[in-house]
Amino acid sequence: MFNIHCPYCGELREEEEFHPKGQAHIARPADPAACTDEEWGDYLFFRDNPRGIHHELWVHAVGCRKFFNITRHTVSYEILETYKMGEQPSFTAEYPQGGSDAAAMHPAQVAQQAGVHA
Amino acid sequence: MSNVAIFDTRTDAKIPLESPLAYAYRRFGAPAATARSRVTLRERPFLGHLILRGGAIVLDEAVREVLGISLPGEPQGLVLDAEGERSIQWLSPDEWLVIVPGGEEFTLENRLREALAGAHFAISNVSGGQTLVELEGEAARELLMKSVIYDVHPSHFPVGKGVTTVFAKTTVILRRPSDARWELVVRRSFADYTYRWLLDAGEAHDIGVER
Amino acid sequence: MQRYSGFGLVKHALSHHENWQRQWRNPVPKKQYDVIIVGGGGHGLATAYYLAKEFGVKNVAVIEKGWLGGGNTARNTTIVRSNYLWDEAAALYEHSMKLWEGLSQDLNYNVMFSQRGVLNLGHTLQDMRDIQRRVNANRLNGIDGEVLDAKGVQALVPIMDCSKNARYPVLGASWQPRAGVARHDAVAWGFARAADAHGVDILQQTEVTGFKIRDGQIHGVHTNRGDIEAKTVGCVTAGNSGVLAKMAGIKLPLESHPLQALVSEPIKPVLDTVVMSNHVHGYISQSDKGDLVIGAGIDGYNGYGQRGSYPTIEHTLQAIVEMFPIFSRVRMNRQWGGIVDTCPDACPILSKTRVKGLYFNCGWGTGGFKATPGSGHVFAASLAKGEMHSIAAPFSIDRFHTGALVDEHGAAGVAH
Amino acid sequence: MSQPNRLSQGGRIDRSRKLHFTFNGKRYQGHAGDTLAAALLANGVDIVNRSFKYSRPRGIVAAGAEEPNAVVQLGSSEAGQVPNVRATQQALFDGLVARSTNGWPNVQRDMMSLVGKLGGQFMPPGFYYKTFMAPASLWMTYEKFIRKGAGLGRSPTEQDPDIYDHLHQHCDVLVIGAGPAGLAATLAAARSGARVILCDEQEEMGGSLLDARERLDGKPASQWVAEALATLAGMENVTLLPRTTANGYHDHHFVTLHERRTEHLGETAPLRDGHRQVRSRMHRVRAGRVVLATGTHERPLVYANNDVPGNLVAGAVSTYVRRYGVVPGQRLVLSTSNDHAYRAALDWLESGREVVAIADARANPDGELVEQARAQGIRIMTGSAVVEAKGDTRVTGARVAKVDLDGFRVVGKAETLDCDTIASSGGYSPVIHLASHTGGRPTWRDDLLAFVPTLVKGVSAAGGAHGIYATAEVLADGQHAGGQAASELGFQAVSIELPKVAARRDGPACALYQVPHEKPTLRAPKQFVDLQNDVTAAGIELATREGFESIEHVKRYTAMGFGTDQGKLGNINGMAIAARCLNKSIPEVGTTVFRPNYTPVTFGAIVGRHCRELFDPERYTAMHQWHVEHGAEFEDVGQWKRPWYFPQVRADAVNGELESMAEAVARECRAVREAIGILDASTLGKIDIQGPDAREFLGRVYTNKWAKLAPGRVRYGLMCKDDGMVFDDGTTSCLGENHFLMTTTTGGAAGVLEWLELWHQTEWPELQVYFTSVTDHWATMTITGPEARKLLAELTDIDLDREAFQFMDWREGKVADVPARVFRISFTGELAYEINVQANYAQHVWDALFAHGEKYGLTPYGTETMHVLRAEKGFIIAGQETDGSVTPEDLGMQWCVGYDKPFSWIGQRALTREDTKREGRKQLVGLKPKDAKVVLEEGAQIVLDPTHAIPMPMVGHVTSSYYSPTLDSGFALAVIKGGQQRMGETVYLPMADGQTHEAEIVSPIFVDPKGERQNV
Repeated sequence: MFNIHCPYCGELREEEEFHPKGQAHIARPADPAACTDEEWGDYLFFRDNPRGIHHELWVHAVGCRKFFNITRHTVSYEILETYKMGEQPSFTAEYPQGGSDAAAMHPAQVAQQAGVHA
Repeated sequence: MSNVAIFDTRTDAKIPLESPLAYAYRRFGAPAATARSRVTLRERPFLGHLILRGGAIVLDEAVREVLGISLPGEPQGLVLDAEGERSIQWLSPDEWLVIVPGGEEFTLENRLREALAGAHFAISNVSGGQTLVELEGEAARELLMKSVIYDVHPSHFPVGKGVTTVFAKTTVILRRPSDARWELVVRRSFADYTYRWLLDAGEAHDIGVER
Repeated sequence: MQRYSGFGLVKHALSHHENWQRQWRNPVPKKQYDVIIVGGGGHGLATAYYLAKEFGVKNVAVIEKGWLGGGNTARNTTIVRSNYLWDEAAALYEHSMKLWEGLSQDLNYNVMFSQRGVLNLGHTLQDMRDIQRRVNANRLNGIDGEVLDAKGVQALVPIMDCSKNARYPVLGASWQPRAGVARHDAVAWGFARAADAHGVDILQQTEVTGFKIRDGQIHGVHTNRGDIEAKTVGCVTAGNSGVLAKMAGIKLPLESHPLQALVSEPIKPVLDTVVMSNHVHGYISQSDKGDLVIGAGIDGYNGYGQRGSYPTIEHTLQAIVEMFPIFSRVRMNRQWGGIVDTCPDACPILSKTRVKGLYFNCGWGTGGFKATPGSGHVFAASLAKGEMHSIAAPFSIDRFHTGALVDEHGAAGVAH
Repeated sequence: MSQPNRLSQGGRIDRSRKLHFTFNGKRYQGHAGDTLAAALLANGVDIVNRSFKYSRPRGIVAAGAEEPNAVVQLGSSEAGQVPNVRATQQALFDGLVARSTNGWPNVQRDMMSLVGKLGGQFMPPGFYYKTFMAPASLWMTYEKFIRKGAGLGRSPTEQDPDIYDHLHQHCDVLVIGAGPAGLAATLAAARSGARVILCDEQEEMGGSLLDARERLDGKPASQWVAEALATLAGMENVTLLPRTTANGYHDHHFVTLHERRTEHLGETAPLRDGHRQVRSRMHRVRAGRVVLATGTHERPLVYANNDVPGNLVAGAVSTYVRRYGVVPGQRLVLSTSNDHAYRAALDWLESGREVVAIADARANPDGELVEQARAQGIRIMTGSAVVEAKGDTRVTGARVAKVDLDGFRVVGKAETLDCDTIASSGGYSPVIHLASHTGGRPTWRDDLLAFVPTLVKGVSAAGGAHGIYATAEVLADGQHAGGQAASELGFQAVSIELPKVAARRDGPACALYQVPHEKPTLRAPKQFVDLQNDVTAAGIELATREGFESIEHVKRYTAMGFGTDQGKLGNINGMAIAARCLNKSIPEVGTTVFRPNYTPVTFGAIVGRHCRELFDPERYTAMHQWHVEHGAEFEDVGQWKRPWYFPQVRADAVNGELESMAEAVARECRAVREAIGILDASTLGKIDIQGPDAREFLGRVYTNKWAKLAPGRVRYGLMCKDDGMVFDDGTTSCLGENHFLMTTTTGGAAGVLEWLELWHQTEWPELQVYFTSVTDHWATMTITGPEARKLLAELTDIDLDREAFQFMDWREGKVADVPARVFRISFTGELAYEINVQANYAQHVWDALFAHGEKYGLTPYGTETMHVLRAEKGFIIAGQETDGSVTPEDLGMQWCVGYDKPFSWIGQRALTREDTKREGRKQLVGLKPKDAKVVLEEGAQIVLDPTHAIPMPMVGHVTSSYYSPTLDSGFALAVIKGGQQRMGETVYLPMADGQTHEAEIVSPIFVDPKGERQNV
């Protein structure tokens, strides 16, 4: 059972307070009418399903009710970081040790989650 | 009508009120506290409960001006006024719970709205939808450990903290206004379940109910 | 193939069991096959078996990165039923059910398919409406089943709490007498042995590392034991389909989630039917060894760790004890997790892909085990003919673009 | 009552407290401090059970969690029955009653053993896969007989009288195991100030120190244990949990600890100070760091007939002698591959019994313990092992022979030694179960001849758990692990003083698992690997011959390790045998993976208090008590209890007979259509929406338009997901230009709120709007029917004039002196007012309505009547008419779809997909049964040609169906392919009872199609 650092509450909380909501960073097409059926189907149903680093959307349902993102390894279940909506991950498939270009925006969250590992 | 409909749902008319625990008291009773009781439960019904939404920067000044206490600066913060009668608690980065003596909430809402005029914020009166339950006694912490998943050790849950967390199969807002006292803010429709759970789990501690 | 029988067993006992043959060979990979099946679980082995036996395609390899039957085939709760709501799903699972009914004899391997019946309980009025809808549809689709009231349920399962005092009283159930359980490992072994006997090469400890694709046509696979050629490749790798699809540059509408299960210590038989409750969420049967075999829910996050979160186990056992208060003092022996590939509509994908000759059979969610022979059969037919079998056709990947879903969880409210 | 094997002194038992117990109907005596196993051995009970498959007599072989045989049924009362109790872990209590789980008519003389003896050879592993296939029709009969042999103990048939609970624990350092490593780790971590939990599965803490021969600081080891425990008990930051098994290690250092609080006191929990005690408690621990100080399990050797009672693992012999003052026999032969096991012989000898010989498989053993044994004059047969035990119901001798380990063969002639006990040791396996629960695959170490755990970050092993065995080293290792764990969390490491222990020189062990026999394995007498599942070395060999080459296959084919002991004794031996057969190394055949639980855990403990009345919350409205008092039957809607209908005493009742549901509902329906009814509608979700962009937001999440809804007005809305399928509906009222009150379905309330937040937080954070649930704040009572205005007028100051307060208006004022918002909306089609007051006043207002309403015939009605009335009007219920595959257009609700809204609202795009715009989709229609008396079955399937053969093409199904008292007829709503184009056509509904109903497709609006009644 995960121990998740809520970036809004600023502390580690039990998984039971959270709900997973699928892959993170899925943006609704800006002009749905311009989408083909295929594009719309992709947006609705097709998700990354990596064996490894994955970016997920979670909500602190029993807590602050905020949605936020988690970078998690889908085999070890290690949580590498949590970050707020609108922020970008620093751990990615390309940068498994952290430090992606968009990084360093939230070093605090990375540090807080560190030590909570599989 | 203004942009937002403000409505005082309370009346001064002499009308019998029923707290969310009224049915539970009648159905399951309220074991009196005895000398052996290591935990006591006390409901403080009919208080004024307001949910305040808005950015901290927007709200802080108005809250200080109107309530005389400042917005908790940190997540999980709980601030009480000098008498301990009025409190404001952080619920999320843009959500606060204000609890005041019953009857003050409508005036408070009006004054806050006045002070906040022009800002983007929201105030919702939820006084009928929740009640406050206090736990006190040497076994209060153990009773909470049986009930909530959150760490209630004093080193982790000092006075002045409050969280929303899982309580058995429901949720509560759990607060620690003073060294000896814990407060549970309970939703009305779950009050019966919460009460039964506390009586059941508290039986080993000779839980007493003060009414 | 050495034929199995009671008589044979006696004969072997007299020679101290020294003369049993291998159940399947451990062949060296050939350079080229007519068909490659990637994934040596129940579905993959069944596909190979039916290809060889029914469709005359005998030059077949099954490529398995670990040990055959070591994935979800070994990790499920062994329930077999066919009472699905939608015509398309019902046809697929009922096709499978009919194959189950002769499978032990067909394979000459006792898969211990035990038609002890499955109850799907209803606890709310909407549950009962859904049950009636499903059972009525099943009946008109030629699938056995009836709607029971609480009394009828109690008569079948005397130890269940069917009283009105329950938090969510049992209002009734759907009852499929032909449904039941089977010995999961034996299914993989039986198909493997029979496929092997028809000449199929089962290549264990062989991992596909990539696909050979030229001009939109599949030409074979790269493996850790070298390249193997084939113009037809079927991927049947539950729990790994997304990873494999990515190698072929294909995206699938799949998410892989942990699904947990647990068993009690073995106790003397007290439960002869399979009982499933979607509303309080638990399902249970008792194995021939005496274990209570209990299925838990799917965890909401993606996970390949073959484990899930503990509260899921807690909620499941709460449900079980709510239904069967007498089990409170029984003990849980072991829990484990599988990886289920779930589709948005809780139905599988049996489909061609953009790569000619490359097929996928995946996304079975919690329905995989019960579908094993049927899935293998229609997939084999599709691979052999190059056209999807009529039962498989509605389960194309295209449906997620056209919107023609076969929405089993939206409608039936019955999973597993 | 004599205890023939009880020593006159020694052990940690309380000889002053005699305890009586019954085993298999016979009374015995033991002492406080005994386990049931110790007491049975003290009393000379050899056979404790019969084996599962072959019904062979079995005795106690171990002293702890690894025991495979001594699994008994506990309990004197029916409700107090406990199946599958491991006698080695059950503390003796006065009055304990236990039975063997197998054996008929009894465990001494088991008829089934004949089957085992005669038929055993016909039951190799997997035999059932090879037979029982013909004829196919007989399998269920065969299986019936197979099932007769299933199971160990039995479930009680009565409800559990005991209670259980959970404790949510949080600590910095969790130390598992209170042997030398765990105690030292705890002392080190605790001294640094960390919050520490120390748990241990045994009746008392101390682990191996409780039967150690070593002295610590010159004192008996147990004295140091007592001092250490006293120190820890005095520290506020330390929680000591004896009798507590860490049974599962989950992600991120979440560990479940199962504390057996009363199982040592009785079969059911006794009262304490007049209070019920929990029988066991699950500690749900979230730890910062975890130290695994779980020690080792000794491996027995695999030799012929090694299952005859009197065969024990060597360490267990020491434990029984030193902890319990019990010597389980007279004459001992020890067979070992290592020095440590020599303790058993020395302890045996010191208790005054005879050690016949030690068979040591090594050529030149020379460690310190070996020398001690030699000095005591014990015969040591080097290069030898016990190859076969003699005896049937008890060991009568041991055949010892020289063995060639590399050649796996017996060398020369065996010597038969007269003995009644054989102790064996093949070395030690670190207890790595917990480490492997989180997915860490253990690694084999040739120097240790054992798997050691692979550890994830934040967990460490100490002592035997990772192959450190010498007491002094174990203590130091524990201290290091505890200190390290605390310092990683930022606590200042503080050094602690460790006791001095004399170092002991041990010689190297040799690798020995299965002992060779003169005959090949397939022909030798049975050599058991997994005693509980009757898995033999021959079985494993056979499996490998048949192509089962990975250890996972071998385990599954033979059932090795699937018992309640999870193969703690046998798994490594089994792997070694498979490796031998396949000519591979142990790590090449695989690794050993353990899953929770370490030892089995009572369902009740996992369930905790979440059972019976507390299984799931029941949510009540403010008027719930009134409903109960007025005889309501309730319907479960989500967690809510909603009144379903209010049966009354029948007019013609003699003995207070109540109306049937149909009668009550008909009466309630008539009341609404003809006079007035009242519904408690408090459970509907209510969301307070404020902000300048509230209106824009509504326009995006609802299918219809919200731009022009004026304050004081109410509108119905549908919500879709982006796939275009309806998922919720409700009314939303404009309270102010920037202020709306949304209602949702009862079951959908939480989901809709989260849905709104999802879109706001992730997609449209720029919109200025806030959502707050006010569901519980308001109580809602709907009065509806022709008399509604008259009744409300008596109680309110609101102007109810039909022009001033129109249909789909809302107003505020007072009702029964209570501030109220009143919404003129109708789900029944009648004149209706939905009165909302703060819930604390609800009962007063409800009572006032009845006080004034009686003269109008005010009738409470429940959800069933609500459903009938709304269906007569063709109003849908989301989740009943819809199932996740229905669009607003399918419902014929184009009037509720804003096709030309500027923003592409959620669901809009999907309505033009290939499948959603095709012809022939299922559409909502009404159905009028040709026979008015027929009420169609909900869920009935609809066909066009009822004579068609099975499978019969179905075109739709009945979603709602009722008897309408207003129409005096059955009527239904249904979805039918192309239904909106089929008005007037006849369809058929073939039912299970053979009847086929006929019905006409009609408009779904059956009553007042023009909507005049609600507008009056």
